[in-house]
Amino acid sequence: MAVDVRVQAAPFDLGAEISNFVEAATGAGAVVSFTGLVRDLPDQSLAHMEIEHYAGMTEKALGAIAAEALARWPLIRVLIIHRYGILAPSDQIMMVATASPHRKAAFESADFLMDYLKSRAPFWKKEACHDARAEWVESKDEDEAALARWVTP
Amino acid sequence: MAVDVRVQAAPFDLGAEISNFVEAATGAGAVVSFTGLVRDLPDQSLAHMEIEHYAGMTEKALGAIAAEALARWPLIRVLIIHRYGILAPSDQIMMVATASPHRKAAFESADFLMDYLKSRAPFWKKEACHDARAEWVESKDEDEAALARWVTP
Amino acid sequence: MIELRYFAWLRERIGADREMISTDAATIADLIAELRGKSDAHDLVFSDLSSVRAAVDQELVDLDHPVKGAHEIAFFPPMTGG
Amino acid sequence: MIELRYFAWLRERIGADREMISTDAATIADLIAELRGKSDAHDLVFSDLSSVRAAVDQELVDLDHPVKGAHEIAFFPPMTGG
Repeated sequence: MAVDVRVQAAPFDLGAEISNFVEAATGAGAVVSFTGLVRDLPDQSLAHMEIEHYAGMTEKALGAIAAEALARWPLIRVLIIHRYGILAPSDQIMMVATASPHRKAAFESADFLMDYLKSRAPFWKKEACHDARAEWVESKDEDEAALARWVTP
Repeated sequence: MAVDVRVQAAPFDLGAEISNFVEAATGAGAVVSFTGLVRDLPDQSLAHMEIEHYAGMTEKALGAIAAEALARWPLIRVLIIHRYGILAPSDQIMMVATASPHRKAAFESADFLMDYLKSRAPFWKKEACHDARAEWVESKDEDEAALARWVTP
Repeated sequence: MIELRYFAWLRERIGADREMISTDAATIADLIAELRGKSDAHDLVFSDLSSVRAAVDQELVDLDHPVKGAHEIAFFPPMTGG
Repeated sequence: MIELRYFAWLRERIGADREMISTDAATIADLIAELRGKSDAHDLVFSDLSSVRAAVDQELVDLDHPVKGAHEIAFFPPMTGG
């Protein structure tokens, strides 16, 4: 299947996912992967990150974003895995991978997937600190601005 | 070690490399990998690809390109593996990986590494066909042009 | 009846992740104006519309989107995935 | 004495991957002009300089780079890594 979208609480095996992805990308000359990790706070105060999502809409939104990438670039395969629930610092939050005959298409489409996923897929992150404070992560104006890069004039 | 550059005839285990890379990228929020694969020719005539390189200069050139990336972006780790010798269609030719606190830096630096590596590291590809014809792959003007993207004005 | 869904800090401040309503509101903006009258918490979460996003039947929409025909309307802050 | 190195199709056409020379050429371009006189093969590989790159002691250089002090000079086509 050209598009594989998974939304799950469980960890994923990044190495195995990428190996399998490349293995099945017949005809690809270029594979790009992006992996997002839970970053600790500057003062090392992060106890864990909690990711809430809108079950049902999430899968639809990610599927639509992947379909848009397939329509724009010559892609052989697209993989998106995004976790929700409680994650510890350094845990893998999500990954995308794209396979194309061409390097530029693989890079651009992975970058595109990340920009769209960040502002258009219904996930919300909350950072819980060791002292029991917890704050919702605020979206950045630059994330919304990043989408403008992909609007074809 | 922040920079890991390997030039080798042997295959590499992409999944294991990426897992290990992420594992050791303490403080990273974003990891981008690029993998280059041997693509068959349009008429499926490719028997194998042979990659020649300039031993000694190759390692220096890749090390210099990685150092330049580290100087330009806030990177935690950089990995470059490039093979030489005889490779079959679908074989993995090379990979780069970058780890950064920030998504944009991870994407841009991986893209930069690929652009420079393509035109500045002394590798030459020869495509050997089933009918015993063999042709050196020609460089593309667009590869040289791609470097202009990274010249800071 | 329409099912409303709340996520992230909207959910926390309203103190519920869903509620059923019936409404004659024409647009999502009209519905929000109506909801603000329901409680202080509702009034608070909808006081700054720049930090509220809406989805109708799991599709992201603008605030001038019609309510008519909707089965599920969700309100949430700007998304922070990835 | 300077060791010359040839790679890819330059190596194949010249029929050797290295040769030792002594030269008074000032620049790489001068050295190339000198080398073209050595054989038809040399003349051929250096006939289109747009498809020749040079490295002095394993550093890529322009064709106006000086020869003096060089231990190893390599000639090869534009690179096609990645």
